[in-house]
Amino acid sequence: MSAPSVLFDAPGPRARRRHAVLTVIGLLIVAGILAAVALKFRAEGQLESSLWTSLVTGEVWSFYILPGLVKTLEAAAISIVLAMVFGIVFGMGRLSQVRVVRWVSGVVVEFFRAVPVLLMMYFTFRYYSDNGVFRNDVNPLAAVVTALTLYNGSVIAELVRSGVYSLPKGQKEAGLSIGLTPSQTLRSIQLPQALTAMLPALVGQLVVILKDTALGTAVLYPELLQAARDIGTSYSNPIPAYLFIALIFILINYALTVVAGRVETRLRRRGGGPRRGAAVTGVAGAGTVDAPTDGVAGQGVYTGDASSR
Amino acid sequence: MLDIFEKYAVFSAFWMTIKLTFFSAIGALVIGTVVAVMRVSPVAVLRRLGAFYVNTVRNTPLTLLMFFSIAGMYYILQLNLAEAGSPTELVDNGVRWAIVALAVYHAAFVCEAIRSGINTVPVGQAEAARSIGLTFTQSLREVILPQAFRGAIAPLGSVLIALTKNTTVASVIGVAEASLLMSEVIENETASIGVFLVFALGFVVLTLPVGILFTSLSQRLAVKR
Amino acid sequence: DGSSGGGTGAGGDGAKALKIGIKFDQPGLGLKQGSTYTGMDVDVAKYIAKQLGTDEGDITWVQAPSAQRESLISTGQVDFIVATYSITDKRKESVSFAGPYFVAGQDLLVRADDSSITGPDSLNGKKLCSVKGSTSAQKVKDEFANQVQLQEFSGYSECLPALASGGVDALTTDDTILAGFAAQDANKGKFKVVGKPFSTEKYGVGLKKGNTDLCNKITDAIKKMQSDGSLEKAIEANLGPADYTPGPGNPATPEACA
Amino acid sequence: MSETSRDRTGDATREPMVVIEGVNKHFGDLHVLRDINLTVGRGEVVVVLGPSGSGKSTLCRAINRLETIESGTISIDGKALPEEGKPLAQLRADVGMVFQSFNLFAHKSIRDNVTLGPVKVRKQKKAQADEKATSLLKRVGIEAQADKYPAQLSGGQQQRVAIARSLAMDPKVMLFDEPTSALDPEMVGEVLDVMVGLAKEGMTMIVVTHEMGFARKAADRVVFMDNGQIVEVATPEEFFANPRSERARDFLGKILTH
Amino acid sequence: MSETSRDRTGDATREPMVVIEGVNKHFGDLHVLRDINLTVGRGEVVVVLGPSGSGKSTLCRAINRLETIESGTISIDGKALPEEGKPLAQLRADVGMVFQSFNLFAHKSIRDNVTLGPVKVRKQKKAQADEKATSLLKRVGIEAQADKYPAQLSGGQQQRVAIARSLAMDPKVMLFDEPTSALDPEMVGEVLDVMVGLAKEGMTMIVVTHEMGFARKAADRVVFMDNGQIVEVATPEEFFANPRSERARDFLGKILTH
Ligand SMILES: Nc1ncnc2c1ncn2[C@@H]1O[C@H](COP(=O)(O)OP(=O)(O)OP(=O)(O)O)[C@@H](O)[C@H]1O
Ligand SMILES: Nc1ncnc2c1ncn2[C@@H]1O[C@H](COP(=O)(O)OP(=O)(O)OP(=O)(O)O)[C@@H](O)[C@H]1O
Ligand SMILES: [Mg+2]
Ligand SMILES: [Mg+2]
Repeated sequence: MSAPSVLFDAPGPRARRRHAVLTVIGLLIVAGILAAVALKFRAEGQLESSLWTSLVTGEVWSFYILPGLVKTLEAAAISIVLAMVFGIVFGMGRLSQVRVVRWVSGVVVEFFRAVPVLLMMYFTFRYYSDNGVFRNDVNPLAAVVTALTLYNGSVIAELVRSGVYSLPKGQKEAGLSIGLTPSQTLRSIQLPQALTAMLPALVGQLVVILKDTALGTAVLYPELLQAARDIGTSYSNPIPAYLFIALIFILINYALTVVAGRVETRLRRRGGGPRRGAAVTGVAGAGTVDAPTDGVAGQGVYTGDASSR
Repeated sequence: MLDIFEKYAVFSAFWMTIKLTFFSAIGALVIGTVVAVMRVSPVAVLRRLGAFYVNTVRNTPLTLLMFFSIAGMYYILQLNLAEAGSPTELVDNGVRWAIVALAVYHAAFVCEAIRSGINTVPVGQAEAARSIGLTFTQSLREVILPQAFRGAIAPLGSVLIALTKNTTVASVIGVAEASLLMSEVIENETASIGVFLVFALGFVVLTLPVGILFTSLSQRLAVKR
Repeated sequence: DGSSGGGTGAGGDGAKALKIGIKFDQPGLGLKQGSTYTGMDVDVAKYIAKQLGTDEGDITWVQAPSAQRESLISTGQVDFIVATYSITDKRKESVSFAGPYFVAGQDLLVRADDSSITGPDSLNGKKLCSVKGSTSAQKVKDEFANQVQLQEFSGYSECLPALASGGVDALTTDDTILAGFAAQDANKGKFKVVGKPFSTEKYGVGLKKGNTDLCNKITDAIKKMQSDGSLEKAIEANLGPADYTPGPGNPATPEACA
Repeated sequence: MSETSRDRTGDATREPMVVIEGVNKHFGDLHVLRDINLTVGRGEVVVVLGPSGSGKSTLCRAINRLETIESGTISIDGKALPEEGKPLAQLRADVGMVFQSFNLFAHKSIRDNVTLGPVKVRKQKKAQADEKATSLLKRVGIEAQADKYPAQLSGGQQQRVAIARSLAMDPKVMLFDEPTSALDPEMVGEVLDVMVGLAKEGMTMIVVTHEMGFARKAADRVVFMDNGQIVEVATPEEFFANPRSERARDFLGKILTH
Repeated sequence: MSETSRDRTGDATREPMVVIEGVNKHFGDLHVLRDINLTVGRGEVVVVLGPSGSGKSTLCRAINRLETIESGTISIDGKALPEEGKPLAQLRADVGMVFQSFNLFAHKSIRDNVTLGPVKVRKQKKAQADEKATSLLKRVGIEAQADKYPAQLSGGQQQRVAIARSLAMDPKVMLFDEPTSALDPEMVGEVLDVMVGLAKEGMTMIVVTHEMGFARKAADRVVFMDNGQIVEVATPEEFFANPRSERARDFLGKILTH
């Protein structure tokens, strides 16, 4: 609250009273909705304790939830590593001095950013199965990883590119002016800073990937969502099972989001933050200083987050 | 590869994709704006609720939301969005609840896009507005919102593109859109690259103009600082 | 007797280990619950394995989703499949079948207190649930009741709450699968299988095309299972709680291996 | 402390316009305004000096409640600063403020920047406000640019527009927070000239600046702040010739040597 | 024109270090450098003055080819400026550059900022480079901060690090582009002191600045640019006392009055 708000003046006593009233109203509305839903759920028998207690048995955890979680994390981990590689390769490709490389990278990245992940997953799965590309039990994982890698790799490629672009121009020039060659400058000055600037967005992208592994149920990949379906089948409690798995997804992803935020503030404190000098140069300065970090993070927010499912 | 156009209703599947996109975009815009207002309001509880909405929805797989929407809302809570007893009750509910799920989900991103639009407005603009004596509503209307809106165009464009692609998730509850058709086609035929390209390019064709339009709009309307 | 064992598709040099494909997600037929596998198909598979000289502990259970069954067999990732695998001419082109060991039929699952649905032709104006990409719902619509409404989900289990709440009126697929769901503890007394199957699904054991040796052994095993009453017991144990009785055609008569 | 209390007497011949009494403010743990007392008379020009972070901007912003204060009172022309709503807006309309970074409304033309306040706050007719805007823009030397947008003007021009925008409200007092430190050196002069002109015409002004020339030429009093306190209040002649405090001497030493 | 050709003769006693001949440059339609001729001798300190947009930065940047030129030649210590690749990098290593906005490498500690060039470009041992960095940082008065990151330093400190970073390369000539105009006034002095020290030690320097005090104290010659041209070249005494051109008089009038 100490940061000045664009929208609101510091509240006076009347404003504070109004806020208190709104607070109460807001809470009442929420409580009302929750109560209505709970009542209806109870009427439908979805709140019967037996449906829920089975979710906290050791059996469900050791046979469904944990294995599903492992599969989810496995697919996510492989995908993020491959996507990083893909992203850095094509991101650098888009920054290349060679026009053809730039052009090809551009088309690849734009194409895979435009194609829905689910569509890609359906296709790669069938393609791998029909052509026996991998072992059958690997095909679903392969399809999930392929689709996630191509899509998120393309997003990361854009992050790399915009990360490098968003650095103050002076960083490159300072590198050149102490006698580094352009490629040395890219490697030891621009890329490290772009990667650190990207880091929060990258962690954010991890959330996207983790969430998108859930699409893997469509190709029978036994991840968390599939685990929820299996629990629902075995214990006849699909709705509680899905709600419970949703909670797990939310907690994990939220934790990652928090990590991303921490990373960001940490980085800001150390380096990326607005520099005193630049701020003094005035209006133009004030705008451009925030742009680098906001640029990347912002990019992350909407390309990353929104394109997620 | 082209015979799939004769054998399957490719265009009507994409028409469903377009309808899903259109209506859920409107829904997402409405809900997202409300949540954004909550998130930037001076009332702590509303801000928290808004943040809770965004954090919850954004971190839930859309597949799950899609399922909750039809199974939880329609089948358990029995909120019927179509005419009861009509011969298309199920299909209509499927489509409409898919739209609701898509709208609810993307509202979280719309909210963040709007917030980032507001963040593009330097605090100095608001302070200047206050310092010449504009009231809260006046400074909002005359100074802040016109600039915030322009700053939000580009991120909103990204959300719309994501939304278009995410309509494919409606296939998990059996809504007959493009990706469901593709999965049917490759089930019946073989998984040829050609079939994939037809559908993939369909999405490129849908999203490309949106991207170009929003980029040029945001550049044309950009507030020069 | 079965000590020679090794009729495995892959190598067959006396190895007793077997890889068998089953469904993992169909109660009463093939269900993985933690590390245990239950269901009629599982029992059939175990019996066959025993006849082939393989102990239960030497069986590796492999998930065999419908769409992947042929390629699991052709690539040798399983020795055979027992997974509600209907014998059809089209499938015979790429795999060999032993059996049938059971004849199922497409049927309807309805609420226990619902007497308005007596068969597929009473479905007009009703709501029917099935899984995405399955042909059974389409068949009802095309052949019996063109005014039926369809809800498709990714799995059968998601249909059940909808059926229970009255959101849909019936669930359709093989009667065995329906009986499996109805027999689950949590569902007991809530649903009933209508009991008028309107198709014939001959469940066979799928194996590598042309492996007549293994086919014959499995056929023998199936016959033995029928004759010593084990099959009947397996059906009763797994599907019985839903008051399910096998439809016409049972006990099935295994065909000769081609 | 003795200096600050001395100030209260101020210039006895002037009616007080801005009265600041016992004002305190923290940012978190940082005590940025420590028991500030200052009275600025009608028509008086007060220049506030001090090192970076000493609280000059905060003081300036507190005067039209862009920053809230924790204790003490601020009154303008005899009326205490309202806490919110319409009365606060009305008061702010009477207090002009010029920022370091100009803060012209980026999406409005120069003319509209100047007429917005008069039309929306003072409820003037658009035509009348336009006329006045033209004369004010002429006065600050940029009538030719009236239809351009802020981004098309140089910094010096923008700052002069910002002054015209404040003047359009006929303010009782004007606050300047480092109005020239974001400007290229050649443009500093043009802005200071306008400010000197205002001072000569009897505007009450509180000016935070590092431009010693302006302080010497136009200030009635110089207020030196350090570490959230008013350390010294003096006439410009006294202050520059013979600063009483060590800190002021040190500060002047740094600023004036080059 | 007459002035610019006069300059060529420069200070006859000095060996030429930077020779700029007939240089032209456009940005789009804008002719930002118009036929520039200038020779800077070894050990000479040249201050470049001129209004905003007159091309001072562009000239400065052209000297180490951060901007390309369209016609004319620039040579440093007798060697023409290479166009690209390793030779260009090598040349840039010999030309120190200090920017208005410091441009320290934000992701590296102060020490690493200073040692990066020596290690990567001059191929010095890390230990040796560290030692030198320590002595340079001591010289500019910030040895205590060596392990901090740029963002943790004040502007004045950052700019002194930037100077140390350039000095670590043992440059033949140093370019300064408004090194103090992004600084708070109290910090300007500390940076100028370092620069005056460098000038005294005989470093060849080209300094774009608005600090007239520095020009008077340390410059051998003042170059006045306007509108892309060199309008006047003179000693500081001559220039400030009696500028020959109307434009320079006008400019000085604006800068010096306040
Ligand atoms: N919104 C804020 N939140 C937290 N601290 C703040 C805030 N605004 C200012 N400060 C701190 O309060 C102190 C006083 O700030 P202020 O801007 O009033 O100083 P100043 O004298 O105007 O300095 P300058 O010459 O740099 O403008 C500084 O240490 C500053 O960092
Ligand atoms: N990259 C660029 N593209 C287009 N125009 C440019 C570019 N860089 C500079 N200019 C223009 O060239 C002209 C000269 O710029 P330059 O930065 O050399 O001026 P300067 O004398 O250094 O001014 P200042 O004192 O403001 O730094 C200006 O009109 C500027 O707007
Ligand atoms: Mg300040
Ligand atoms: Mg410049």
